[in-house]
Amino acid sequence: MTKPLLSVRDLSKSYTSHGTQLTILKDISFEIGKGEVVGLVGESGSGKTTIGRSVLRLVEPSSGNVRFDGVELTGLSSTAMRRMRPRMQYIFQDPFASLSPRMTIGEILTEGLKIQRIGTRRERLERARVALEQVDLPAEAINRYAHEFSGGQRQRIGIARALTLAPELIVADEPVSALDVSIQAQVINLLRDLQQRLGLTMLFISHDLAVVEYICDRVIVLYLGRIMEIAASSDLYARPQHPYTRALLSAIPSTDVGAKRERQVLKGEIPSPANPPSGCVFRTRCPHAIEACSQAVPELREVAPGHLKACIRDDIPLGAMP
Amino acid sequence: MLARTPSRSPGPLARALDRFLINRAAVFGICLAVPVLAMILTYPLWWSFKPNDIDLLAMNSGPSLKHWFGTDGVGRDVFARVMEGGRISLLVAVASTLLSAVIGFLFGAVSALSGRWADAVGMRFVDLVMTLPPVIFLLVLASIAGTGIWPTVLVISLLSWPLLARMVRARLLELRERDFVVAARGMGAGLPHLLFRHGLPNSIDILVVYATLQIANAILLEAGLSFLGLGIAPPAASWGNMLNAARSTAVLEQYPWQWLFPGGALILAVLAINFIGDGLRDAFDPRAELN
Amino acid sequence: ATLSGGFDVGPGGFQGNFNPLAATAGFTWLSIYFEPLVTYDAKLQKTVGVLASSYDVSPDQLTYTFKLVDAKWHDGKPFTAKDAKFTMELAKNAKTGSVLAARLTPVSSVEAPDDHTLVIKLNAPSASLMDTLTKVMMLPEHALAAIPADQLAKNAWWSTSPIGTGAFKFSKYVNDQYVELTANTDYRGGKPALEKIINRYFADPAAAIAALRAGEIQFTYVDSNDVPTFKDDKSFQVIEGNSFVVNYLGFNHESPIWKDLRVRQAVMHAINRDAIIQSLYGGAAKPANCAYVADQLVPKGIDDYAYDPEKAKALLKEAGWDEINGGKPITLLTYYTTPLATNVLAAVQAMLAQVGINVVPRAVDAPTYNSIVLKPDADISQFQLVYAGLQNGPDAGSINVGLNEKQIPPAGPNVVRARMPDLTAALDAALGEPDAAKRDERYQQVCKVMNSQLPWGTLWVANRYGVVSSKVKDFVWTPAPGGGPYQADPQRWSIAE
Amino acid sequence: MPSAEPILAIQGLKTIFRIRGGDVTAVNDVDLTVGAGETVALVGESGSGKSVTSLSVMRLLTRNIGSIAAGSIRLRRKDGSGCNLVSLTEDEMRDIRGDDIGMVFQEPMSSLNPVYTIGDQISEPIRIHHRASRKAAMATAISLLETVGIPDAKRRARQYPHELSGGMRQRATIAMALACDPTLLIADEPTTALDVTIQAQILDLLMKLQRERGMAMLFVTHNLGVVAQIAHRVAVMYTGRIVEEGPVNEVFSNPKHPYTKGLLASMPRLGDATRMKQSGEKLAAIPGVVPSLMNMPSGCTFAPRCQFAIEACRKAVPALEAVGPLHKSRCIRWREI
Amino acid sequence: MLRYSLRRLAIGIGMLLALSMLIFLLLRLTPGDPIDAYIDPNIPMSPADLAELRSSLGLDQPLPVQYLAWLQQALAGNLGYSIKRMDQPVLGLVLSRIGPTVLLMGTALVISTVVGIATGIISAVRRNSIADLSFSVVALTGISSPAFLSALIGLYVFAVRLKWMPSGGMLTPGEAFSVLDLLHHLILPASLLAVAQAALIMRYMRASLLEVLNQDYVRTARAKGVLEFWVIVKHALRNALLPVVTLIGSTIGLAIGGAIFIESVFNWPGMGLLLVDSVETRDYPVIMGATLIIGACVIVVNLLTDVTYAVIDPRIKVA
Ligand SMILES: Nc1ncnc2c1ncn2[C@@H]1O[C@H](COP(=O)(O)OP(=O)(O)OP(=O)(O)O)[C@@H](O)[C@H]1O
Ligand SMILES: Nc1ncnc2c1ncn2[C@@H]1O[C@H](COP(=O)(O)OP(=O)(O)OP(=O)(O)O)[C@@H](O)[C@H]1O
Ligand SMILES: [Mg+2]
Ligand SMILES: [Mg+2]
Repeated sequence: MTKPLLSVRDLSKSYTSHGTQLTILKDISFEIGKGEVVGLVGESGSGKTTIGRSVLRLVEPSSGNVRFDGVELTGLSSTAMRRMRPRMQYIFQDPFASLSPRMTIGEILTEGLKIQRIGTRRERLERARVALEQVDLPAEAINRYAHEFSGGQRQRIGIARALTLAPELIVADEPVSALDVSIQAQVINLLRDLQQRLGLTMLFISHDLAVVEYICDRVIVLYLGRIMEIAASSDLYARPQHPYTRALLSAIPSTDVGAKRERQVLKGEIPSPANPPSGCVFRTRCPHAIEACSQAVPELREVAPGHLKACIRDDIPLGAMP
Repeated sequence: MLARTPSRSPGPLARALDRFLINRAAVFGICLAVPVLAMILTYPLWWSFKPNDIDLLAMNSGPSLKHWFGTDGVGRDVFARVMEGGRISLLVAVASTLLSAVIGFLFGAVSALSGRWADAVGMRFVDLVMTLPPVIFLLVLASIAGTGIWPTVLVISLLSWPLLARMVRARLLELRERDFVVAARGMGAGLPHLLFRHGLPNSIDILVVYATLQIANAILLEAGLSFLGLGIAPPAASWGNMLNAARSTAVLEQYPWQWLFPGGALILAVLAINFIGDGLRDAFDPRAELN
Repeated sequence: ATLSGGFDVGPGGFQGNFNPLAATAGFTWLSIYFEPLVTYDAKLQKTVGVLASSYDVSPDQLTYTFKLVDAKWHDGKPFTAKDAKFTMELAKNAKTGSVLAARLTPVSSVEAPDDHTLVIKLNAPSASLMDTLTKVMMLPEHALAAIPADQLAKNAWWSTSPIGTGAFKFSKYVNDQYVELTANTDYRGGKPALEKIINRYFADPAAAIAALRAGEIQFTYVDSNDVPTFKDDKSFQVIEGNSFVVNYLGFNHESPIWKDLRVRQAVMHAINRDAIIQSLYGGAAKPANCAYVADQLVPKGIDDYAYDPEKAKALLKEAGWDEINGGKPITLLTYYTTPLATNVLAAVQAMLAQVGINVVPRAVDAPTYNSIVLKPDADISQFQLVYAGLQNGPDAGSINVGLNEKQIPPAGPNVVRARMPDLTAALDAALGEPDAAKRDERYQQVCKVMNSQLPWGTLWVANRYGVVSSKVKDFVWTPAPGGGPYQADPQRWSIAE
Repeated sequence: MPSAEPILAIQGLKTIFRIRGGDVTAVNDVDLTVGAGETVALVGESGSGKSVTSLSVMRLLTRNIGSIAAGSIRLRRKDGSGCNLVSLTEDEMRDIRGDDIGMVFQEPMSSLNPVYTIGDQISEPIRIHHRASRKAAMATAISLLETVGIPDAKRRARQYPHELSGGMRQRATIAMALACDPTLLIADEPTTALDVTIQAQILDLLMKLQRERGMAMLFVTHNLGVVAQIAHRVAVMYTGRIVEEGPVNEVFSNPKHPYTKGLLASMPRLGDATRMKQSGEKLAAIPGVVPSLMNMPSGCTFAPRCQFAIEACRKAVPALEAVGPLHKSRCIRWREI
Repeated sequence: MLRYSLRRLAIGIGMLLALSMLIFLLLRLTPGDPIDAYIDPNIPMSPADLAELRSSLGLDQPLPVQYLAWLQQALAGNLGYSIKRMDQPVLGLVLSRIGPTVLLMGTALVISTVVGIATGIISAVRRNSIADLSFSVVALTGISSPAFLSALIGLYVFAVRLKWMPSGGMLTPGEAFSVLDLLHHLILPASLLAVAQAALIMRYMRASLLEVLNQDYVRTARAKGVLEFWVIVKHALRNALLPVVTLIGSTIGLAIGGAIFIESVFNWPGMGLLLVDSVETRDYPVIMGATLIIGACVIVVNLLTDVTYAVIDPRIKVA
């Protein structure tokens, strides 16, 4: 890995609601190298979006810091931050909510350039056209409104919007979760294509491990705001170390009707961030939990080169994983 | 789908208009409002009496070919006064609506889009104004401002804006978290951009509906103020102060044309505007977008 | 039987006011259960005794001696000269909230040599003392003596258990709805024919008229434009009377635009008062060419300022009106907000516009009006002209306060700031005239000066109306300013079943 | 396995919506049977008419807007009698809803009434159909909650929907659908809104309940993986028509319609990615978008996206042909696939 | 719950304080003071007497001193005496008006709530039917008519002409109190007042019910075989009631201030008339006291509305 483009250190985030403290993120640290695609997976409510937005300072972290290309983002003044913004962009999950219903596609695509006062009106429109081309949409889309497009097309527009500012880092927050399978594949292909062509660095958020595998070089597994495991994707899918990762993998239903796998169904549900379990937060659902798990928070440690996990047990057999 | 129409396609406003036009009640409202408005605006061109010309010899005469709506207690032509009163009532209504819309929108939008402190202080202030008993507020404001068109406009505006501010704030608080606004923030948008590029277009339905219904409301408020001897002072005509004449039993009973016509005009206008407002509300209903 | 009425509707009324010391109106009602020493007769022409059977005035006009009648308070205690002295002293004391204090300043002492004699001594002769005394309602010393003067006005006695000497006793006040009086069977003037009198409160004169027509009340004041509704109705009787209020256009004499007498004359000539009186007042007003309309006060041969717009225009031209003001709007301030006044001002505005005087009426509520016009350094632009009314009787001297140079604010309510030495001299002479017989002549002089110098553009004295059900007999009502008091003999009122 | 006489037999079902600008046919010529003890999955992309089909069975289409235009829906009731749901009166239909047919909806949050407790809502159908007392119904409701795996059922029954997590709510709606022991359970995307781990739990639960009670189950989903796991037979829908139908393993291992084939190919598969990344291979996406109901292409509606399409495809709507003993496909070129 | 109530209470007190300051300021900005209202030019008072009167009312003090003096008294529970009716303490005066106001407004509100909700339900369920259409037209006409005009016409028709109802007031003067008499006086103004309110409630009810009828849980209820009547009454209505409760809550809040037009036309001794009267006479203590008391009522009503919310909708926690 070269010098990291993004490095996140001890990021924590908590909210107070109705007088109770909700710890959404706790001591999150990771790095993303230039040109690297890192996946972030976890169940709903595990804090994926919060990480993604904290990285771009769309949410103010409670503590910890985020460095982008050597610049400390946390604590940057709002004007300085505004200057940094074009270099990092966000792609949203919901293709319906992420495009203003009251703007034409042209206006949506040139909005960022306008905010940043880049180019003349003409030049901005030209860049919008280029962006549309990049996502395989016809140029005449520029005068239409978002509601005239299907979900997949809208998601492409969202991607094009992120591209107009020529960012170095893209945070893609579940960009394909809302799409139908047939469309999902189109968008995954497009994203991978663009990433390779433009050399983008990307934080790719998803709850679907199968999708993440297609795009990412490395994967971070999140549970209740804590990192459970980080590994290169080839490594992770072949040799998942953390019981949670294994459970996630085994829960994905497969279309291979014949090869019925032995599944390991997790019991219970993700606990509330208002009162997380002591020690390892996963222990309440972990089939391998032992007494010691409730004692101390397991630290994230390297178990193989580039493979980190937060589990005190190393003795769990790989078992029936695929 | 994309090949359907090469030209610029209808925007959200155009689609709202489409939906508006198939609403029969709303179109009926328009059909009611447009001729009335045209008459009110053009009456000096084709009506020979002036609203303030008195004729003590022809006072309290009933409707006739000469005076369509009869004459009032000093022999002024009621038709001319209804028209002139319409001008003033509508002017007051439109101006106060605009003023309160501007105040309400800016207050609500800035509250929602700037920091938590500004929001808290702003909303407490709105609460305060809304806790103030409206009767007192109205009376006191009116005695401070005095009578006449602009004081009345001011009084009505000051009374009406907090409601809009709340609605706009609620809408924008929700909007603030919407992805496309987060996207704009992510591209470095500041308050003015959010306010006018996102806040305004996305409150347009609230504003339009508020505006129409508020115009109706303001006409009624003006009438009420004039009834209390505030508002538009005679001899200037307004629907409200013309109706004030109905207080006198003699007028109520013996010269009904002196209040029936302004009353009818007022109810008709408010009704038409309410119909239109309703139509607009339906037309802008976000759920309608789904179909 | 019970008589219900809107006794406090209209200009003479003052709802919820039970304290005669602080009352500026409402005497129609108060004098049904309180009584003064003297009062006006029902025509408001002379004073007659009520609790005083007779009175003497010393030749130097400085000592008034009243003989008091045998009367009893409603609680059975006798009314004595001590009570009268007590009352006079309360009325003289501004701390009690008495509005009469200023008018009683000439009184130097009040004595009660015996139970039936009251002696009032003055510093200087006062022509208006008797008028003032009609408003001093006698109060029982035994009920009020214990209350400190400055607490008196706030005491609940007035609205819960007041006692007077009148034909009816206060029995009940239902907050803001009505007051009920019951017959005082021991009344010295005889047992009242009615059992009860109820005064209902109406916020809006129209509501009173509705109640009257619905048969719920038998009497109320009505505006003159409501009179036609009742004129031909057999079941009602319309009572007509002089309002004793002269309506005028008051020129603000501090404003340069009225400096020239010709301009003021032009205003008079421009207004067709007869037409307004005929059409708007239905004939129920007398044009006034000075403050007075009573025959004995108006001298022969004064200018009647006939309606003559051409003359008005000519006068304006002579005066150079175009230079003085021209078509610039002139604020015409008024506190009259009745529909009738609104119409009158519309007519006045239209008539003045015809000769080139552009007035813009502005009606405000009374406190606003007062705060504008009574301010010592008033802003001229806010009231170059006022439309107002001032009492011109029954005491002809009432008019003094509005015209005498000594009454210019803050000293008094000479709101037009008339600084006319002739007028002031005439007024002072009239007020200081000890001889009642010569007084009329003096007031004729006042009238003459007013007529020629036009401190005001006097308009008219309107009539006022009450409507009473035809079933009511022997009912006396006089539209006196402030509601009286006057001799009404409520003990004689009756209702035919 | 499936018994001879089906519980549900839909024939030639056509459902239309009257919207501004004319009628649209949301479900067209659908034939479907579900036998006792059988799970049939209805799959298809969003808007393909899956929900409309299940709502047509329940006769719960939005009044004045949606209506069944043709076809019959035969149901074998608990007492063994049969009836055609299409011709029943509203009153008769109400007897069947919640009693003979239970239904689970997609959104566990919005399909529970926020102002009543879970227990109240589950006991409601029992009180309606079994005329049970409030107390008895509540006791049944609590035991149902236990059946669907909610611990501490007594307490949970007194809670409101918002106090429960998504998975728990979905269990509650399942309990509600099962309250009167229906012969047919219709589950409309019951797991789509849930996390994979919770989805796995719910699927296990449904399979277990279905086995225990011998119900027929119509399972609507768009997730092919879920189909593979839960269903015996599968029907694939596209633009309101069933385009392929057959036993799950046969359809998945040997799809006879280009759409089914495309769907299967575009699913990301665990473990494939690393290989594909290395070889630079892409996911096999189906090009284009699903046409809107308002302007449907003539002929086979999949033709514009189909790599096998020929002229004939655009002429007429292909018939649902038998391509195997139990396997049908609506493609004229199924032999070449 | 307790902490919540205490917090609301604290906010409420702060609000009242700010309210009194605001109204105090506004009053000083109005032209004319109580003395100006008191003066009768026909009965001139000497400048000395006027000054005496002014100082006895404390009007000669600097503004902050006046306000603090008022506040100090108010905190001790003494709202002073009316200036116009000197013998009446403000508290008693205002409280004596609240009864009639609540009676009138409460009756109107009950009528309008019942009528509004009922017609709203019918309109929503039978959407676009003749009934819906006619309710809507009637409602809109009700909303579009100025209150004083309908009051005048109502008074004229029912009291003056038909003589069915008394022309005004709250009780027949001079007669012993009877509930029947009260109702007789009450029914006409209350009904007239209810028309516009009912119209508004009906429209809110209709819109809100239409929205709720589209919700998934209504479909769920139908899928359970619930009778259509109960689907609407049990499942839809309670959810649809929330916006209506807000509306009713704000109506109650406004209602305490009285209805000037109806009160003045029907001569109802309510708060509205008192306020008009006190503003006209610049009766500062009454205006201040009334504002304070009405404000407190509004704050309490708002709190109650929130509590009602929580009762209707368990998702809303009052904590
Ligand atoms: N503004 C907020 N106030 C309080 N809690 C919040 C706020 N925003 C997010 N949360 C909570 O933070 C937690 C994590 O939210 P986040 O959106 O980051 O999760 P996620 O992993 O993206 O989930 P999903 O897959 O559902 O998108 C959730 O429990 C959520 O309820
Ligand atoms: N109430 C309605 N009014 C008009 N059209 C409707 C209505 N309900 C459904 N439709 C139309 O019917 C078609 C089929 O919808 P349906 O809900 O059955 O799709 P689905 O397959 O269940 O999709 P999803 O996976 O999104 O639930 C859609 O095109 C939809 O627009
Ligand atoms: Mg998320
Ligand atoms: Mg569906």
